Amino acid sequence: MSEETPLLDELEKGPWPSYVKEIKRAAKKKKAAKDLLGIQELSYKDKVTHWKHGGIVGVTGYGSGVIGRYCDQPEKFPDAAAFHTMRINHPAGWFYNTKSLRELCDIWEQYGSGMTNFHGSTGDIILLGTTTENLQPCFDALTEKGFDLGGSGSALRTIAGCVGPARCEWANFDTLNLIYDLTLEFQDEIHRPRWPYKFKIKASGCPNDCVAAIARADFTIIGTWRDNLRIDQVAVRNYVDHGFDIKTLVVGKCPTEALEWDEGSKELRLKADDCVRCMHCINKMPKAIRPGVDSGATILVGGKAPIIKGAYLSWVLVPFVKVEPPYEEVKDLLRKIWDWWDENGRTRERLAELIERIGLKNFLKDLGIPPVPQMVYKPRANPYVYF
Amino acid sequence: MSEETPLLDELEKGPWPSYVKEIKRAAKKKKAAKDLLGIQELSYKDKVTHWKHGGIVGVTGYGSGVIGRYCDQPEKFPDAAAFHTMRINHPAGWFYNTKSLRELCDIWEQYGSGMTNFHGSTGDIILLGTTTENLQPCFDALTEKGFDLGGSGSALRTIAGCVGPARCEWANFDTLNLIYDLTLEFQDEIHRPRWPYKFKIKASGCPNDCVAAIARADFTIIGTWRDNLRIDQVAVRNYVDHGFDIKTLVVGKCPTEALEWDEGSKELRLKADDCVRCMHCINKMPKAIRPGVDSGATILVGGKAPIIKGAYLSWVLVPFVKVEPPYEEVKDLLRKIWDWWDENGRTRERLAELIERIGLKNFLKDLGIPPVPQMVYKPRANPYVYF
Amino acid sequence: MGRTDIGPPDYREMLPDFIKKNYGKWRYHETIRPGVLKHVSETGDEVYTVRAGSPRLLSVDSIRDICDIADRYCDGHLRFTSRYNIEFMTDKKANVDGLIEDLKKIGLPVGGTGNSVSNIVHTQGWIHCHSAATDASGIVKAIMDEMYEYFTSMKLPAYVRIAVACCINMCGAVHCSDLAIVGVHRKPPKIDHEKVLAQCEIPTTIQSCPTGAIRRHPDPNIKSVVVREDLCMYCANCFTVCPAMPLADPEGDGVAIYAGGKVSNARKPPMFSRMVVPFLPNNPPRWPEVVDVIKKIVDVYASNAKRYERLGEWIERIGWEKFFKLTGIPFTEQHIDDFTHAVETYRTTTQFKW
Amino acid sequence: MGRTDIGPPDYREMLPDFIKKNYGKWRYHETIRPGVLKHVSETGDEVYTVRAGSPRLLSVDSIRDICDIADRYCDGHLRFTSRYNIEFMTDKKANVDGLIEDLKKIGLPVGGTGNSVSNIVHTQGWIHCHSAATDASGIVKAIMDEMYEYFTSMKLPAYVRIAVACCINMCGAVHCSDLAIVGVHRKPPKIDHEKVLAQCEIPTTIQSCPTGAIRRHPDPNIKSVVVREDLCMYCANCFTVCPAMPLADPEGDGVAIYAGGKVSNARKPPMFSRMVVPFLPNNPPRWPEVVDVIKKIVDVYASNAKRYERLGEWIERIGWEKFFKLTGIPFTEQHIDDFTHAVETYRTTTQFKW
Ligand code: SRM
Ligand code: SRM
Ligand code: SRM
Ligand code: SRM
Ligand code: SF4
Ligand code: SF4
Ligand code: SF4
Ligand code: SF4
Ligand code: SF4
Ligand code: SF4
Ligand code: SF4
Ligand code: SF4
Repeated sequence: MSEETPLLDELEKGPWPSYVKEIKRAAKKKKAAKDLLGIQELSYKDKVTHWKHGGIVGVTGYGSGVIGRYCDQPEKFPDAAAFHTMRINHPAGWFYNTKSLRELCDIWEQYGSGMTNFHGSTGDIILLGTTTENLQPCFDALTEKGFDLGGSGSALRTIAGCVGPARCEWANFDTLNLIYDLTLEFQDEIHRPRWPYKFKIKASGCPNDCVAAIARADFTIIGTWRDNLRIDQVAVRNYVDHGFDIKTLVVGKCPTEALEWDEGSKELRLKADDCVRCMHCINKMPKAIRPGVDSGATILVGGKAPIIKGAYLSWVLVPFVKVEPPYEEVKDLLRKIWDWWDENGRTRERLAELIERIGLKNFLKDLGIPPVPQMVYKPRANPYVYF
Repeated sequence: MSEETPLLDELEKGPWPSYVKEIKRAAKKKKAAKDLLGIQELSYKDKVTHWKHGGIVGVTGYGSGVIGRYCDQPEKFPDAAAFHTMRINHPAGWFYNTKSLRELCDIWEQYGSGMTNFHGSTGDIILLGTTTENLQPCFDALTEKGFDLGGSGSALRTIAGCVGPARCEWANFDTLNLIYDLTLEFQDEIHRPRWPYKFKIKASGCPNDCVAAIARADFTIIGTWRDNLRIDQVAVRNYVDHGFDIKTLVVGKCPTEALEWDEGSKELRLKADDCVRCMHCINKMPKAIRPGVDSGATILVGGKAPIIKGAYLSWVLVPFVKVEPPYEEVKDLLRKIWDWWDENGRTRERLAELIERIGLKNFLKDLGIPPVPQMVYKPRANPYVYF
Repeated sequence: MGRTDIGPPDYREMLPDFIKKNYGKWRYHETIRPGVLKHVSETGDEVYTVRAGSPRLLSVDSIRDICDIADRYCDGHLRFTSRYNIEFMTDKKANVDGLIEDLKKIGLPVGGTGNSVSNIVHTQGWIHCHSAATDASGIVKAIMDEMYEYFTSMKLPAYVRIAVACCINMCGAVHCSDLAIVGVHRKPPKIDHEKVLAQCEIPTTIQSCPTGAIRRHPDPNIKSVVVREDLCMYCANCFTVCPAMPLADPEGDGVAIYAGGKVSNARKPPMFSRMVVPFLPNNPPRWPEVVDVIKKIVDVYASNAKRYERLGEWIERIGWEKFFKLTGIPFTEQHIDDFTHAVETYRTTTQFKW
Repeated sequence: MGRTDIGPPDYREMLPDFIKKNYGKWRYHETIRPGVLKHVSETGDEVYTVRAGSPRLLSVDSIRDICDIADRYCDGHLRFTSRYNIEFMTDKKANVDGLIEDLKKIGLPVGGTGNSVSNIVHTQGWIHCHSAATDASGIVKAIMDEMYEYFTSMKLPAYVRIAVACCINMCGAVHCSDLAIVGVHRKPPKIDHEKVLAQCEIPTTIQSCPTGAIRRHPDPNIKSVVVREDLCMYCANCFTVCPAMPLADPEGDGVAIYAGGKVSNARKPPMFSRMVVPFLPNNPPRWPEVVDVIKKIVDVYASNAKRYERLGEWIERIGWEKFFKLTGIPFTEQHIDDFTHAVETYRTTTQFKW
């Protein structure tokens, strides 16, 4: 391969940290990284990818966690001819101690290209590029240090949640504990693909949805509360006294006109029935307004990317559940959904597409969930009813 | 038949004018009306219709304008055994002089049941119930007095428009003249069905849409203006001085926040670029605010009821056209649309359904209409583009 | 044989002189009392319009009565509105009271202007249509008797426009009405095999079914069709092309109620009406269950909506979950859409009310 | 052989003590400067978080550098955010300046909080994926170099969240981002018939096509498939199940730009991103056309939107026609939806701006 990378070199310039510098840094120690650089330069020249997928590769006993990848120019780039990635299930909340991180680095320096993604967009640690032979020893070394593979293929994918109670005042349930518990409970579902297609679970502690769960998870858990948000009128006045334009920036932006600012008594009033817990007022006045205390979550289903029938956002399935260990209500619901999907779904049919095909009504019936208006923005407009 | 109508008699009670009284009144003179009463009483008892459709009936040279109808109990109700309706094209704006109306009454007393609908929901005068033999003589008598049949079947239907410039200050074009002109121009299309399905045209002089054109016409013409609405500040102040809450009832309800009320200078300001001509401020302050003067219309297509693919509202095809005699632009567009529909449409496929099947993009291309953002609420969200 | 293709009479022959003179010159209007409009022209002329309710189904004798009134007060002219109301116009203010008086005599109520319940756009029903799953005129009469007070006043927050259609063909603007009553079948077509042979084209009949429920009769000796009942959603499209497949049934038929539609572009764009009650039985002559629901909705709306807020705008503001709560109407599986664009109605947010 | 199904490390082992102590007890937070958060607990404790941008593609040596900093200031702990940023937490305010200083030394910018452009959620691109119609990391670098000032400040009206995906599989939340760049193909698959024979199951391949464009090869001797090119919308679903049908092409491939999506439920419900530019060519290494459009949109948004109004909320308020006018981006036939729920996007009102 040529040592020159004139195109990529351009991307070493500019203030944002350069991924090209990262590859070059790894390339100093690892030939695979050097070939990666060459392949990337070639793609920049040719304007096409030089990767192809090949046979199924993996580690003993698992069907997922490894993405097999081969370069289409193995002669030119022998050290990246096979360049599989390993998906490592991250610790809940993406917290690390440096000891663990350094152990990961050492293992990957030994068995892989030395290049990583922190993180993949599902949330895994992506170890980028190794050979087929190295997969098993690398896996063994990883488990030795307490790490395990995440999901891939037609399996449950690595579950992710927001930072939640670890560092956020708005968490309505313990996102970290929930996803850790579900991850342990469903190891088999994560590691051994057997469903019609992939299935994703994500949990956000409040409707701000800091892990984009509603857009990216077939099963979306978003924290909420059943009582009223809490207002500290003294703190409210403090905001106002410091020049905060509460009328324009908060009252005027409440989606349901649930707030009223009484200029006379300097009080912020809540029409509690009208609050849809959008978080806006809380977000903008965190010292004065807080979620309620009867906390739990809304469960929504169906979120996914566009393949094949178009993208979906998750929609409300269960307006409110308490989310407390051992999380049996959530687990039961998951199992029921998987059974139903497994029984009715076609290959490569995500949950949303199946429900759309068979009808939400039938899904609810089969699952024994009663219809409530919270599930829909609005009732049907057409008269085509199967009575 | 039994003379008794205990169920219908209940509907003679109450303050709203009773249709039962009307039938009884006609029944005094016409046996057909008497049988109609009997059939209706029977339906009230049986809770089913007693009408059935039969062969095609009509008048010489026409394929439309008559709805053939037979009673399913001809022995019981011989005088309404055949009970066809004739659809008479109304004069534009539904204006009448009493001379014409009386002539119509005399003809219908002679040839029909003496029962009518003023009007049918497409806009025709509905002459309700006559025999097959009477159709032609009745038609002859009608044309004698200047009346002609309207549309039915897979034809252009009777065109309707709002009262417009005849008695409304907001008409942006002459609805009565336009629909009269189009009706004369397209007599053949109205009277001789030859398309895949029905086609409806309706015209409203402004976005209030007093003939529900957007919901009920394949081709919807709605008046609008290109310049700015006109505000008479003195008249505005007069409203306000009389206690009209302009901020809540007008400014606060403008859908695009295009209005501002300056409490100091007592002026109502328009951000002209932001006005979407919804009519609300004009509607509520007719003495102070008026449409602009560069008048014309928006043309929308596709409105229809639910059969077969669901109901559609018309959507914007041409944001602005001048609507002035001889209306060539409108007529050309209609002809182009009919040709395209005729060529591509399946039986019983309305324009909207065809466009949905083939794609709006292709429709525009075939018609040579350039795409503009006004045609859509929002661009596509999916990535499935036929480049 | 008469002349053909002459078209309707020229509207100009139908206009009274004071309209002709001020045609296109109107400057503004006022509603001087419920049912009475005053339009003022740039010429300074004024025209008064008295709007009267009509049952739409009119005998020729009643039309003659109406003509008498128009002759008396309106220079022999009148018009009908797009909602079947009758408008008597005069350029003499003094005529108004007499007009109203005489209308009362022949039983026609004055009203339907502004923030009222205007006349109900409706269809044929058992009076004339073979498709009807319910009657139209009877339901209209029963509802308008109850809405009378709202017709003759203007005390509602905004326009309330009601429509009735006797089947889902929805002749009218039922699909975009504040309140809509629509006749529905709930049983699949009953096939009369002999009549199919005589009256229907089998391929057309099979094709007509949007859900593919119709197939050739399995017995090749029977030239007819069969229906897979689990696929039928009772649309009656087959019946329209093949009269040997009626769906009408005393138990199966009834009405559904839809709400929240509108047509005008004022404030919010036009909206479809949406299901509020999936089914109520046909209970002639007065359909009390139907009338009750309509009354209930109008009352709850009247006491909760803001001024100038149409029913659909109000519901959109408060949310459908709140609408069902306030009206006490039960939410059922039928309310959940499962037709083509169903997913667009699913609530893809955590924003909702308890 | 190693243990299996042990799952990830227990998160509790990964938390610093000051987080463990205040777990679930947080009371409020402040953003004391761009990139620096202060969370205050009910216990009275405070924790400071310094957020640093990351290229996501990290060499192990760089991770070790990061660990060094965490050891120095953060009791040997750190976390990553859902947008790949690195968060250094400390309970000592005094550590903040040193942290920022040391991050600067290793080239990591501090920012991404509040009303900023945070890091770009992105995907593999030419670095690893066989499906890629464009690169991801390169576009991200090119855009973030230009957005640097918006990353390190909080002067935008609201959050601007950008995502890049290298093909329409949209790994990430591209479909709901304020700004989204997505790789697209514009040429149908090129079929390698020999490879089809070897690697693909023909019925599965045929079934995989959502538009039914794939058929058996007409020549029965060739065990392969053909594509009806007029039906192909380049979704690559066939390629996923049959690697012998690549779509990648230097001329055909490029990127589309979508805008106005959001995920949070704050104020407006989540929204999909919508097409603003149907196609721009791949122009590595810096995709200048793409960067220009992104800059343009962010600038127009920044100077027009109201405070706390996300891009999509702003566009919804002003209307898409105004968006195209203000940005000068041409509106084309590709912008008009023609997929399954297309009609729901058609403008069924006369309300629009000129
Ligand atoms: C006579 C008629 C036109 C015709 O050619 O026959 C008519 C006449 C007027 N309409 Fe209308 N509208 C007429 C049917 C309609 C319809 C169609 C319908 O009802 O099926 C609509 C659309 C209704 C809908 O959205 O569902 C309609 C929506 C309006 C509006 C917008 C109302 C709104 O806020 O949504 C106005 C403006 C207003 O009144 O504020 C309006 C205003 C007017 C004005 C004030 C126009 C004017 O300046 O003269 C007229 C008197 C209104 C009144 O009744 O108080 N007219 N108007 C129709 C009377 C029907 C009836 O007998 O009740
Ligand atoms: C008479 C009238 C109802 C009335 O009482 O006023 C009527 C009556 C019938 N309509 Fe209608 N339609 C009438 C206005 C409408 C309207 C309203 C309009 O035109 O503004 C609509 C909704 C708008 C539209 O066209 O979509 C309408 C949508 C239908 C449909 C559904 C069409 C669709 O595409 O969804 C059918 C079904 C069909 O065509 O097979 C239909 C079919 C019928 C048939 C012919 C029944 C049939 O299956 O063949 C009815 C004959 C009834 C009879 O026995 O007299 N009628 N029909 C209206 C015509 C009177 C007139 O000429 O003035
Ligand atoms: C650290 C992180 C969670 C995590 O587990 O990693 C996080 C943390 C916080 N988010 Fe978030 N959000 C994080 C991703 C998100 C995402 C997901 C995404 O960006 O892909 C969203 C949804 C974005 C969207 O709608 O497209 C998100 C929507 C919000 C919102 C709602 C913003 C809005 O008005 O739409 C808030 C409230 C606010 O800031 O006003 C919020 C508020 C917060 C607060 C203030 C919560 C708190 O009290 O601690 C945290 C600091 C915010 C800040 O950056 O100024 N967070 N937040 C994520 C940081 C990502 C990053 O590095 O940039
Ligand atoms: C590595 C990763 C992108 C990244 O750079 O971060 C990724 C990479 C691939 N994704 Fe993905 N997806 C990744 C997160 C996602 C996400 C985001 C998420 O999970 O939150 C989505 C959108 C959410 C969803 O699932 O709908 C996503 C939606 C897809 C799809 C479309 C699925 C759909 O139903 O629309 C495909 C296509 C498929 O499954 O055939 C896909 C397929 C793929 C494949 C396996 C390509 C293929 O055709 O087989 C990619 C392998 C790339 C490679 O060479 O390594 N990937 N993919 C992400 C996983 C990392 C991790 O485990 O942390
Ligand atoms: S989703 Fe809510 S609870 Fe979770 S980190 Fe974001 S703001 Fe906090
Ligand atoms: S949380 Fe949202 S809906 Fe509730 S009061 Fe605050 S701004 Fe309004
Ligand atoms: S549509 Fe407009 S112009 Fe026509 S009558 Fe109604 S308000 Fe007047
Ligand atoms: S016509 Fe409608 S959009 Fe225009 S200023 Fe008046 S209220 Fe606003
Ligand atoms: S709505 Fe149905 S039943 Fe009523 S007139 Fe129209 S076609 Fe006939
Ligand atoms: S009623 Fe409709 S769904 Fe049922 S068989 Fe007939 S056409 Fe098919
Ligand atoms: S978006 Fe497409 S090309 Fe990029 S990683 Fe995902 S599957 Fe591969
Ligand atoms: S790219 Fe998509 S549309 Fe084209 S042939 Fe393949 S599967 Fe079909």
